[in-house]
Amino acid sequence: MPGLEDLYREIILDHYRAPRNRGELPAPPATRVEGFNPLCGDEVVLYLEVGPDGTVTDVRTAGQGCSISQASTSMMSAAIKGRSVDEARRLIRAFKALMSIHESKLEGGDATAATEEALEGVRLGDLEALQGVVKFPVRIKCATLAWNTLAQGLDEATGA
Amino acid sequence: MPGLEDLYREIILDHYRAPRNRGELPAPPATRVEGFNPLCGDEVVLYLEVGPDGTVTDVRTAGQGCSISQASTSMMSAAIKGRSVDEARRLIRAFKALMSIHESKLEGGDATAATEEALEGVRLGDLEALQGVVKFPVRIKCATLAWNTLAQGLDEATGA
Amino acid sequence: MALDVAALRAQFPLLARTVHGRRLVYLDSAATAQKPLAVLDAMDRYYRETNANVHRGVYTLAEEATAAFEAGRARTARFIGAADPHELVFTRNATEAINLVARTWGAANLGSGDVVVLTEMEHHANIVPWQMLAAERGIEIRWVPIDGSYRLDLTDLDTLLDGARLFSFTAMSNVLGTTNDVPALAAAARRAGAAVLVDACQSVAHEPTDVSGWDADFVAFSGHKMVGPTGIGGLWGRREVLEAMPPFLGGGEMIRDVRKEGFTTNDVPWKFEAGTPAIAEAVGLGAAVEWLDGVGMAEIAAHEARLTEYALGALADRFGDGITIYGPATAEGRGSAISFLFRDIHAHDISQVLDEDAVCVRAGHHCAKPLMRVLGVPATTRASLAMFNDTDDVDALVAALAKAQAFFAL
Amino acid sequence: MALDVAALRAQFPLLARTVHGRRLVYLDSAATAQKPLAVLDAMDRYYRETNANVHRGVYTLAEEATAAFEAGRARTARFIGAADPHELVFTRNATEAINLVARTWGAANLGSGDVVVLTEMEHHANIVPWQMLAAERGIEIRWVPIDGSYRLDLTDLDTLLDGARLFSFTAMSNVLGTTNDVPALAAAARRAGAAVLVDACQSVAHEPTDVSGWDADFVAFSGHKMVGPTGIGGLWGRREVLEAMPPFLGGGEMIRDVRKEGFTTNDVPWKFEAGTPAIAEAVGLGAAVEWLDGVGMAEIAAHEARLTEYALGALADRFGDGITIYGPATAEGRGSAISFLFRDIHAHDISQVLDEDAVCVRAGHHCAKPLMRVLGVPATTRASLAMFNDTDDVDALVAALAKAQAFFAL
Ligand SMILES: Cc1ncc(COP(=O)(O)O)c(C=O)c1O
Ligand SMILES: Cc1ncc(COP(=O)(O)O)c(C=O)c1O
Repeated sequence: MPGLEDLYREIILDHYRAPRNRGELPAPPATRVEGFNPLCGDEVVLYLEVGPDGTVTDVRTAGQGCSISQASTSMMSAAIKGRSVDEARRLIRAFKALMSIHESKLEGGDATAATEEALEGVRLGDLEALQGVVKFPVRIKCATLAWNTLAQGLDEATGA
Repeated sequence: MPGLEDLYREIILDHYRAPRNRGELPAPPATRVEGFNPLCGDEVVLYLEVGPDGTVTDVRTAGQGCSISQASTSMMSAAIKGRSVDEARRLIRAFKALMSIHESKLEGGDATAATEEALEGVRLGDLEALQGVVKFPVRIKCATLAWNTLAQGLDEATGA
Repeated sequence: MALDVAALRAQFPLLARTVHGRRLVYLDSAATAQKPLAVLDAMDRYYRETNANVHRGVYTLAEEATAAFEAGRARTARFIGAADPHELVFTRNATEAINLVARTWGAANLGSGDVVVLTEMEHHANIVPWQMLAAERGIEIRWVPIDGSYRLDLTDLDTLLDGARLFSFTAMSNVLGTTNDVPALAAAARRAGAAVLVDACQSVAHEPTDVSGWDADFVAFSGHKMVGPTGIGGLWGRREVLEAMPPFLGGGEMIRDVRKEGFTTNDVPWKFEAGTPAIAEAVGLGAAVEWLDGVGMAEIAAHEARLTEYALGALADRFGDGITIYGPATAEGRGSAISFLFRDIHAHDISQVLDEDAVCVRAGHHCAKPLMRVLGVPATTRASLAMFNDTDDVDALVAALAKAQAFFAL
Repeated sequence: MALDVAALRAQFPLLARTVHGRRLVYLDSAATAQKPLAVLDAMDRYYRETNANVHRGVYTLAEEATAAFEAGRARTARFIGAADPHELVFTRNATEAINLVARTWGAANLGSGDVVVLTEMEHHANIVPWQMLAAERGIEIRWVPIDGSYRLDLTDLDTLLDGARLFSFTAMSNVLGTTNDVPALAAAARRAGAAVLVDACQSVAHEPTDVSGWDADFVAFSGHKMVGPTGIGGLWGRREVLEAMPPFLGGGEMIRDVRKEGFTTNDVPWKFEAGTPAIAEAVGLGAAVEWLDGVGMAEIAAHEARLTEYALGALADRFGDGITIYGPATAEGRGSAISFLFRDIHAHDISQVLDEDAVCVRAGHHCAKPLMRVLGVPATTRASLAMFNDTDDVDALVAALAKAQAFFAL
């Protein structure tokens, strides 16, 4: 039986209590994008600044939600700042792969080999602390909200 | 347990095999009215001729249906021909009262004192043979179809 | 007479289960009710002994199935105080009931610029159907605001209702717990010439209902919130109003005749029940209201009021300013749904920690996002009580909240 | 491998009951199926152990309920050969599934003069929703006729489909028993640029279904006809088609965000599932398809084909010209629904007399009045077979018909 300490690792609570990169950026030039969790009402607002060389030069986050969605947003912002858009996309894939095995279980899908592949060769670092979330399937959407929103934001920022 | 002989009295089968007043009347001057049982597809077509003194001077019936709906139509036509519209209406009320106790049971309604009242002082004669139908609630609508159609026809014929 | 809560509890098989090795403390009856054995047995028995399609077969089994289905309708109609069982249309849930009105009565009566009045405390089920009509037909929606004591602010009610075609409001808020004065609101609507829809989804399981005394045109509710099964709900409508409405969905059962050229409709309520209905569920709903009446709705209301009073007191005593309750501060004029903010801890996190103690509460927007925005909060935690809850359950809630406070060290 | 019919029968509690003191001979599975114990137990267990509202709660019980509900969806999607469980929308029944398409896809894609092609053998569920659109929006309905062997007459199919937006047809007629060649009809529709809706209500319980192989856009079916509970059905749709469709009913669950000014919609399939869904029923449907797969759909189809062949032979042998069967004369290319006229005796009267011998058959228009008019009969008697029927049941039918003949002395 998973316990609370699986979910609420110290590093998560730290990001929750002291979120990184909170704030706004003038948009435009920055890209502003919103994400909602329709079932619980969590909201994430991201401001992304992507340089001409395809680097995520700045990130700011706003919105409200539970510790998991807030910590995930904060950790995501720290992880992608200064990375290239391609690296950020690889991170999204890897993070969602980490979550999807169990999310798809809740929604009746099948985990696939593609999941394993997406995780290969990507260093998640601190983000791995969020892995405990998969033991609480309902909370997975809290953790992935920021990442889905980021995916949308990167598409918009790069005109994809 | 009600048996088939409760439902299919000899007089009913007789009316079924040899229906009275089958045919059509030119409409206008006669009133033509159709009735449907939406659940089983039985159809009754009535042609009514009402004289200036309020007497049902002629009746013809067409349509198709089971033995009960056909017999009921035939017996109804015989019963009202030559009667006044008022008498016919009283007969409708009495006949429906006879049926309604059980029909309302099937549909969850309550039998009321009004039912008893409607039956008082009306001679149903042969029509009483249809009383066995109440033991087969699903068939009650077969028996009442002609009468509901008649009610509508009388309203139309008298401009009520 | 006080309820014998222990005896009631024993009738709910699910309450015997444990979570994480602990006794289940179910405080989410406002989301869905647990089911007494009588309801489960009625449905099981239906499937084992009577199952057949209804309204169509001549054989004994079909006749019995039809009688059981229609008896479920009649019993439910009686429970809500309907004069005539044929004024009760079966739907999947309250949501479908309200959509039915929007799509049929609304289609016939609402055009561009026509006004529908809602309140700020409505559930999405009583908002989105009207927003869909607003987008399609250009109707206007007006909102009766709430005041600082979490009740409807009726100051400008007559102005809001002026020229309105419909006033659609909840009898009891699923977030605030607030009960509204249905007859008074209906009377105000009548004075303005507006039709009245009452969302009785919450109230119907918690206090006696008498639709005949409400002077409403429509009343919507869900079976699963009133100890009945999922998959069934009801729309009560005044007969002449239902009769004047165009049909909702098309198919079997709702027709009188079908030709290639077109169709004619059946009588109410079947006109609004296209296809094979939720038969076993109608039987289960009948058993549910039978069970509720057996316990006594007045007794249930009194028990829940006492327990709500106890809970409001216990929460305030233990946490003081640490807890903010969104809803009337006493059990007067409110149901048993208690929504709150606790410290700075997000509702999801509270619910997660409470679950360790098998305390089941709802966290989120409770399908009332416009209300949440009015309240200025993204989410609340909601504990809601039913006839089988007791002070032990409330004490378990308080204790678990104290643990959450410690866990998040706030 | 032949089915062990006795062992199957033993799993259906209802088949153990008697009517008028006689063994029940249930020959009305085309109207609604009986339910095996596995299905009843799954629902009962859900209510006793897991019941909570879905998609909303954080606590363990709610998580388990959500998982059970979505597992029912995934299991059912697999049963019909869907590639993705999210392509399966839960509805109340097949009727609602077809109405959903008419009201959403239809609203977005069908305007005045647009053509929808149906067949003469459709159930009202696949007629009336289109007639409603014809009345509201002026769409045109064309009918593929049937031929003298009770099959679709495809001579003019391409002409009928010319310029059509949608071809909506049944995979198996509930009156004639006729099975249609779904891939071929879908291909013809594709050539004409028309979308495809398959009413699989009858076929899905009687033969293997593989929606991925059909090249359809939509497939509709009902749980209660496939040994599942009442109150639930399904609409399968191709994902990109579902995603492009406007929502159906409005309320909780189907939204992403709601503000006073308007709402945005959730992802498919939840976008089409407003309000609390039929949760226990989804669990029951999952158990039903699990049970069907356990028996084996190919084995069921083979058993029913053999029994249909036997029945057609037995009726012809015993009654010769006295019986007229409306449907293909051999078991080739047909399901197990056998509709007939017997002597001059009206179907209701036959069914009534058969009921004395506990033989349950349907009598009437079978919700296919346009077809009845084409056949030139007001009503037929229909016997329909399922996996638990055997030759004894057919013999009982023949014997009871002989009694009816004697009773009416014809
Ligand atoms: C071919 C066909 N389509 C549609 C339906 C409608 O099914 P339901 O009443 O479950 O919606 C039926 C059932 O009678 C049917 O046989
Ligand atoms: C006040 C109110 N209205 C409507 C609904 C919708 O009920 P359902 O989801 O059963 O359709 C609910 C249930 O959450 C409610 O609390």
